[in-house]
Amino acid sequence: MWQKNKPYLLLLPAIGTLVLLFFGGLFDGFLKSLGYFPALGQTDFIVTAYRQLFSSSEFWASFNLTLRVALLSSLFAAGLGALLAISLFMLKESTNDKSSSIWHRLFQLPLTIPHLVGGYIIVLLFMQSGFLSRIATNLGVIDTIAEFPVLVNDAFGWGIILTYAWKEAPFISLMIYPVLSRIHQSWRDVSRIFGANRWNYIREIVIPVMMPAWTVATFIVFVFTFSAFEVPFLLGVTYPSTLPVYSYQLYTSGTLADRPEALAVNIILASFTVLLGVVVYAINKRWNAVKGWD
Amino acid sequence: SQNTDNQTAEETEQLLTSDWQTIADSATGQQVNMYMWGGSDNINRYIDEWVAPRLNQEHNVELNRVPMNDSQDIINQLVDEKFAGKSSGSMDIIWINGENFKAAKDNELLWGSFSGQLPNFNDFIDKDAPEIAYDFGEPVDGLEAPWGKAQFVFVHDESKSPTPPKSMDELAEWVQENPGQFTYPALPDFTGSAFVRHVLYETTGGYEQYQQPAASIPNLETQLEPMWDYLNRIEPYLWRDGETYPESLAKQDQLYASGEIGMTMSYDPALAASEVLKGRFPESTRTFVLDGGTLSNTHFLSIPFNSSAKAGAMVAINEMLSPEAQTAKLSPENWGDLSALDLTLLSLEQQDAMNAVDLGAATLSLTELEEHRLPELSSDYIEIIEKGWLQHVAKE
Amino acid sequence: MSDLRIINVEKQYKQPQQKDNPAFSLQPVNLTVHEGEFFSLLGPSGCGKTSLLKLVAGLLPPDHGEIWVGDQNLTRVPSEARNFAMVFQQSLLFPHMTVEDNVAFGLKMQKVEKQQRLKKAREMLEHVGLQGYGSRFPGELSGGQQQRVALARALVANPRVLLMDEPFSALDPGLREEMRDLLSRIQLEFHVTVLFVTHDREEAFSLSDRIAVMSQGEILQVGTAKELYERPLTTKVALFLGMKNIIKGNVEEGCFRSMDGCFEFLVDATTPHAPSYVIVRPEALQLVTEASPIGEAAIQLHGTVEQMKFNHGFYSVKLSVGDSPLTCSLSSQQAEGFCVGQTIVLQIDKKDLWFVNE
Amino acid sequence: MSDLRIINVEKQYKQPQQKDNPAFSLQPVNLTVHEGEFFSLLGPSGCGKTSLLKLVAGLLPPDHGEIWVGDQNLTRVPSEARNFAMVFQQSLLFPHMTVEDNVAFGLKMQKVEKQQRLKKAREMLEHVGLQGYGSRFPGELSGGQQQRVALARALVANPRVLLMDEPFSALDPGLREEMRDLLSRIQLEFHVTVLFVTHDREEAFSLSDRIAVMSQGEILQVGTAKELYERPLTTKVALFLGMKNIIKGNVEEGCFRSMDGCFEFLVDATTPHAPSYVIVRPEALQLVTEASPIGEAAIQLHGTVEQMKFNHGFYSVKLSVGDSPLTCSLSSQQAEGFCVGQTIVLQIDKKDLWFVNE
Amino acid sequence: MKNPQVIIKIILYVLVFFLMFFPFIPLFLSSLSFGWQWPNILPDSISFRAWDYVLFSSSGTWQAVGVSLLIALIVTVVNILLAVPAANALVRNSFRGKWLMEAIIFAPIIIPPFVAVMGIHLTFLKLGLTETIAGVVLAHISPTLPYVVRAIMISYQTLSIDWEDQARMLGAGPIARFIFVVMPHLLPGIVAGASLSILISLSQYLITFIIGSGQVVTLSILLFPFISGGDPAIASAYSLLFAGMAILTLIGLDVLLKKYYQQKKAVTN
Ligand SMILES: Nc1ncnc2c1ncn2[C@@H]1O[C@H](COP(=O)(O)OP(=O)(O)OP(=O)(O)O)[C@@H](O)[C@H]1O
Ligand SMILES: Nc1ncnc2c1ncn2[C@@H]1O[C@H](COP(=O)(O)OP(=O)(O)OP(=O)(O)O)[C@@H](O)[C@H]1O
Ligand SMILES: [Mg+2]
Ligand SMILES: [Mg+2]
Repeated sequence: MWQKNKPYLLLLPAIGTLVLLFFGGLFDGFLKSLGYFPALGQTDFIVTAYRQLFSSSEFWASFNLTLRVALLSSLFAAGLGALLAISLFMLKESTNDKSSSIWHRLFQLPLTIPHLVGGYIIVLLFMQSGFLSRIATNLGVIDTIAEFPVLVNDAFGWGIILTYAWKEAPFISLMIYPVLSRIHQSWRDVSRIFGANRWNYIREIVIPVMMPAWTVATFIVFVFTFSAFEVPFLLGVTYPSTLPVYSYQLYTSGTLADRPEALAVNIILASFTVLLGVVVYAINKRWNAVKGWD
Repeated sequence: SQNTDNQTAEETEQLLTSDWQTIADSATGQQVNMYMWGGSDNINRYIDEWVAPRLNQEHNVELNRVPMNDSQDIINQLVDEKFAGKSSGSMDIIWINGENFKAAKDNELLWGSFSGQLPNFNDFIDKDAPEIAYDFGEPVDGLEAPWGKAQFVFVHDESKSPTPPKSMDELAEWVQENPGQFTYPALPDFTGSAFVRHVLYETTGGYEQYQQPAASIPNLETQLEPMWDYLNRIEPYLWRDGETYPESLAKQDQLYASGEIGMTMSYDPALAASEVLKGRFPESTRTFVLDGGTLSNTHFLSIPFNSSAKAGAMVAINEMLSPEAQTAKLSPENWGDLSALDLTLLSLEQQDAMNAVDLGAATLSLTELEEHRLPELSSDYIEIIEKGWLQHVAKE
Repeated sequence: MSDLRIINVEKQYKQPQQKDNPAFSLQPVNLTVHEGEFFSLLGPSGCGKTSLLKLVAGLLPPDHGEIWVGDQNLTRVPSEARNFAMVFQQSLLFPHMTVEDNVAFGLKMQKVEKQQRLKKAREMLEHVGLQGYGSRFPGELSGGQQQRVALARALVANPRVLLMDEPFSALDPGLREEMRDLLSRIQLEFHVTVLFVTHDREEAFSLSDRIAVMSQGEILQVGTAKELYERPLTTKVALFLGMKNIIKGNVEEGCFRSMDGCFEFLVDATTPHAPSYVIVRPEALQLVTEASPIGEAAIQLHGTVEQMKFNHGFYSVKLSVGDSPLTCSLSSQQAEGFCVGQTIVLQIDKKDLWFVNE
Repeated sequence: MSDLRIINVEKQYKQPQQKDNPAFSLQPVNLTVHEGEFFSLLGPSGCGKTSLLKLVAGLLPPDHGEIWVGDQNLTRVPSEARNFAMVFQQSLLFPHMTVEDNVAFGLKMQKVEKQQRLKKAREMLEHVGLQGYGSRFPGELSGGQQQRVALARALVANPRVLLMDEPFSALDPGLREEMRDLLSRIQLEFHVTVLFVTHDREEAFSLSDRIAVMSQGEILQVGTAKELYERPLTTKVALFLGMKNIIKGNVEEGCFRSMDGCFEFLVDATTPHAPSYVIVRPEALQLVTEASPIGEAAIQLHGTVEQMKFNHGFYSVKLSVGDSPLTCSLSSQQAEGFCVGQTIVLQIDKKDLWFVNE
Repeated sequence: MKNPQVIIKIILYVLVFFLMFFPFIPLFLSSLSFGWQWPNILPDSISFRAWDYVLFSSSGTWQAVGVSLLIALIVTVVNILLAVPAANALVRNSFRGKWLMEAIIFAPIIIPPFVAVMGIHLTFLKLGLTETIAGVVLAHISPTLPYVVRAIMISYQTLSIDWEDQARMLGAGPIARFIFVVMPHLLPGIVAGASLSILISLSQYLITFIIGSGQVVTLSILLFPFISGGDPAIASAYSLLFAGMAILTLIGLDVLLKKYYQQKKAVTN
């Protein structure tokens, strides 16, 4: 009996906590997004909030912005992270000494910087009057502030994208590096024997091998940026704002009347990320199962 | 603390009627949480290092400043607490005005008519003055006590623009001559919204017509057209071609501080001086007002309905209304916020002390400001203007 | 003729981290592997077999010496251009490619057009008995099948030389035998030159045309299995080949005398006077029964049975002859008569004795 | 007497993930291992050896059956209270403890006082030849040394039964032999009951008093090495023991006739009429020369030499007799006269033939 | 052979400079600036006003640091207690509904935690959990727990059941097995998980704010008004302090782990 139920008992504390705190909250939010406020005497389920959202251009503008920002940030971070990881990997392969682990640690520094600070660093760097603009001016690249591109608090979301590209690249490299280090030292030898030069090796072996971990890492970054609040709040513009900021604005508008809409935004956000998660999981599972790599 | 939690509703109601000594007595030993915007070291320091120690020493009331990012968050939190039936909250003093006050009042988030109980309110404040009796057109009804006054001023760099514009039309000319040098914070930013209200006053024929509820103006839509026209007219010449507006006044100030734009604005006439003092704004920064006057308003302190230390809050507010506290607050080194007191009600020494405060070269004189004061309009307009701005200006 | 020639190749590793054990160095090596020959490097772990193989492959740069194939000097040619192939101890298949793609990898690197290389890959898979497995991933194969794929991958590009580094040592014994048979067959079929590394004597013996015995970075002896077994040049080689009865002694005055004095017999006068060893192959020790004829040149030994172990139809019998332990092989039939503690009489033909100096 | 008795022990694994290969099940097993006996389980990979060992150890709960030691039923006793010891394939030393602490761990669990358990640990380390290594960490030892420590750790608590799961298969061949010798010695010294698992016939043959041959969750035969080799009960056992000449045929009318008709000889009348196999041990095939006496009960065979491999003093010769391949062993001397393609005449004594039905 | 290595090193040096070092320059300068007009690269003059305010005034910085660390610590301890058995169950067993359990545990990685927090806020308010450290700790659990479970799962995956079997065979009961075998092996994983948990907990602004309602003042609560448009010098000083705190905590954990292993060696030697 104990043997049979043991895994469930072991999982109970963690699962219980999450079900209560997380899914309870989610469910609570879901009910309220449907306008279910028993304390206010509202016990009917209505989809007004959702209908309003879907017909409001503000919501769609938010959605588009969020999607764009998340997509670009995760792609940039993915590229930069892969570059980092591959460089580190190649370094380790060719030197064999301990210095590569020091490099590795060094690159994890941005990971330890809180997002708030990361966002602020980007502000200071990329403002039109920021550090880079000052350097550019001193180098004679630009003459007036206005010539420096608008990269912070811009409607496109470059500031947010830059922040995440910077902050999450080390995360991506951290996720794929272990996979790379599982690449057998001898595979380089094997590939050479069969006539592959360094570039062939990277293209045929290194990149395909890190692909699954890479997609997962990129997806995590995507989801994270898709649902992050702090950085878009600091580096975004009032209109359109990203979905989490939009939800926050609705949530704190000072009246309970906007709550269902705020919570509806949340639910839409969550459903979207879960949906994506399921897709990526399915793809990746097949990938791994087929290759017997995990 | 225990005893405050057990305060009955009756006991707290008594505070609204009993004499000051009783109130002061029951305040003893209380801890008072003051919720306010926390993004200025000056203001924080003024509370933490000037007000709090004095309160502690003289009244044995402990003042604890709680930093917030936005006053709206305060109201929102109270809404939640009210909804959840939380009867003993931790907010004891909140710093609000305008829209927030109206929202709080509409939702019955404020405790009651307490300001009449405060000796300093009774002694030094002209209760009947419109800017004291009304908060953005909303009757105050003693729910909040005035803490300071603000008046809208424009901030410019004298070395770049020696003769600042004196009206909205001149401003438009200036903007066209100096493309990219002017902007205003995106609405619903408070200051940005105030700027738009100046445009409203000047382009639609004065402020008087807006001292009544918005609903009583039949064709408000068309009446506001000139305002949108004006704003759209200057838009192409604004900072970044008007494609976007600074998120907040603070961001705009950063732009000004770094020289990216040549003009900014403030609802705090002494802010520029204080920024110069900190080295953020250039030394040649000056402020100016329009000939037609600029908006002024009052900001208030209030006590939420579920405060657990109402007596302490009253004592603390009373202390903050004292001539000494107000004089200290006026000094740009501390904050530079205009006094809420009526100068004429003060003793001569107190008046001298207040006049002796050096407001800095960037600040206009108190009389200059006094002569160019316009009243705010009621907050239902503000909502209309903010929504309209998004539609007519930002999105286009 | 395109023999593989290893000329004076030498390699000294840099000082390793630990101070106490000195860096490994490979002494100058000279070897010629004939075209189509199956040549094995046999030696204990750490003797430098892999290092030598990598030097040949070009994966390690030699300090000195040259590698030639036929009349082409390959010393400066990078590995990827040598057109060698290699099979490693672990199959080292790329897990993200199908079996087919793995096999076709070398052809892909040679820019062979896709259709053709897949065709070739399939053909080669058939040769190693894996038709139909082409679209699987390596993770879905057993160890032996993986190693077959590795072999197919190595052979498909028609390499000049096939290098194999203990390719079967990670496999189960049964599988190992099967793979050896396969390799023998394929080597004959493709007539490919093979340089094979192993530390397993059986493996080397059963596969190779010739064998080089290595120890501590040096080549001790080169020869066929029989030569090595019957005429090892040194005791080291003999020990490594697992020979049991190595008896230390002296040749003095035309007579060999073991250290403990239990053996003594006349030898050819030509044998030089020196401390030396005599090696007695267990199977050369014949049981003396009443019936058995006593050879002319035979030496008789009397011993006591210490231990009898049954092993594949034979008994391996440990004796003590005087103080020296000696091992002989008896058939079960012969052994049936004996038990531990009994005395046994053996004889050995003088020509089955082998003298070694060191 | 405290024999280890395995009574009707049975285990069925749950259905694995992949649908196509069914879940493994261990058929009811009955075995008795005598006190002080060295007993081996021999079988191919995946036949359930480890499973059986774990069942004995109590690491797996059996579906049915009981484990007894002497007169004590241990079936419900948890592993940690059985006072068995176990040595695994990997040494599984705790990396964060010194060698001494590793060895003393079992005693620590038995709450033996610190001074004493360290003393015992050091003594045991001496027995396995590792005096002075006590304060090292496992990472600082070689594979063989680690396995010795594991052995010491298993023995120090004086276990009732020592279970060993392929303890030497991860070691180099040379080291493996050395460890076998050590184990033999220690087992005699401590007189401990050993249940030993291996897939290596040599290992089982050279170490064990008795051997159980397993296949696919079933015990096929139990016996001494010689019994198994000379009288395998089934072809399966014979195949697994590596026997070469297994000839399929029929017994009819007192006469065995092979499938291809090349063999035909009279058998005892008692042999039942049935399809059956005859097993001819290679070493039982004698070369017929002019000089050699022809046994009465001998059967003569004529074959052609197909392949000759030199292997440790013998030649393993593959012949074809009619259509059947047959292997025999010849000494180098005998083999010298032959080469591939030649005809060879062999004889075999009838009593060396072994009939098997399946 | 030499060349590619040099190129890689150069790439890495450049990356390190631009990713790790360069971004902190303006932050550092800004925290010390007194008047810093565009386009000057360096401030006109130096002032310690911001640092003075952050470090020495009654701004409550140190208290906030204390509260932040306390919360992070409690969250982490709770997480470890929850995660070790969960990781064990997920790695060691296959059972019905395992995928669901995994989905539940890892969902907060995908679904932003503020979604749940906004939902549960009013309930917390009614339960009196808002404005308390306990409430904030509870709110921080869902965004951090999945990472801790993951880290410990990775450790568990490399701990073959054989080790525990070996300990059993040597007579170790469940508790002894956990203490002597499992725990030492999991430690690096636990430390990795704890680092993540601390880092994530420290960085939370929104959910700390919603649940703490201003009464639980962590460093991010103090910092936020400054960053979102307050005094830049102070924002910069706070940012540096914040980053420093996070990095120091992680380095501290790392050092502790190393010390632990060294001590183990030293004691036994
Ligand atoms: N890159 C290297 N740097 C320094 N020493 C090395 C290096 N590679 C191997 N060695 C050392 O060289 C010696 C020979 O190694 P090699 O791998 O050639 O042995 P091997 O004969 O293949 O052994 P095995 O049978 O175990 O594979 C060993 O002592 C090894 O420690
Ligand atoms: N926990 C398990 N659940 C399901 N099947 C298992 C489990 N453990 C082992 N098996 C299966 O049981 C069979 C026997 O496994 P076992 O480990 O006993 O074999 P073995 O004889 O020890 O093999 P080897 O020599 O490779 O160690 C195998 O087919 C294996 O896949
Ligand atoms: Mg090797
Ligand atoms: Mg096993």
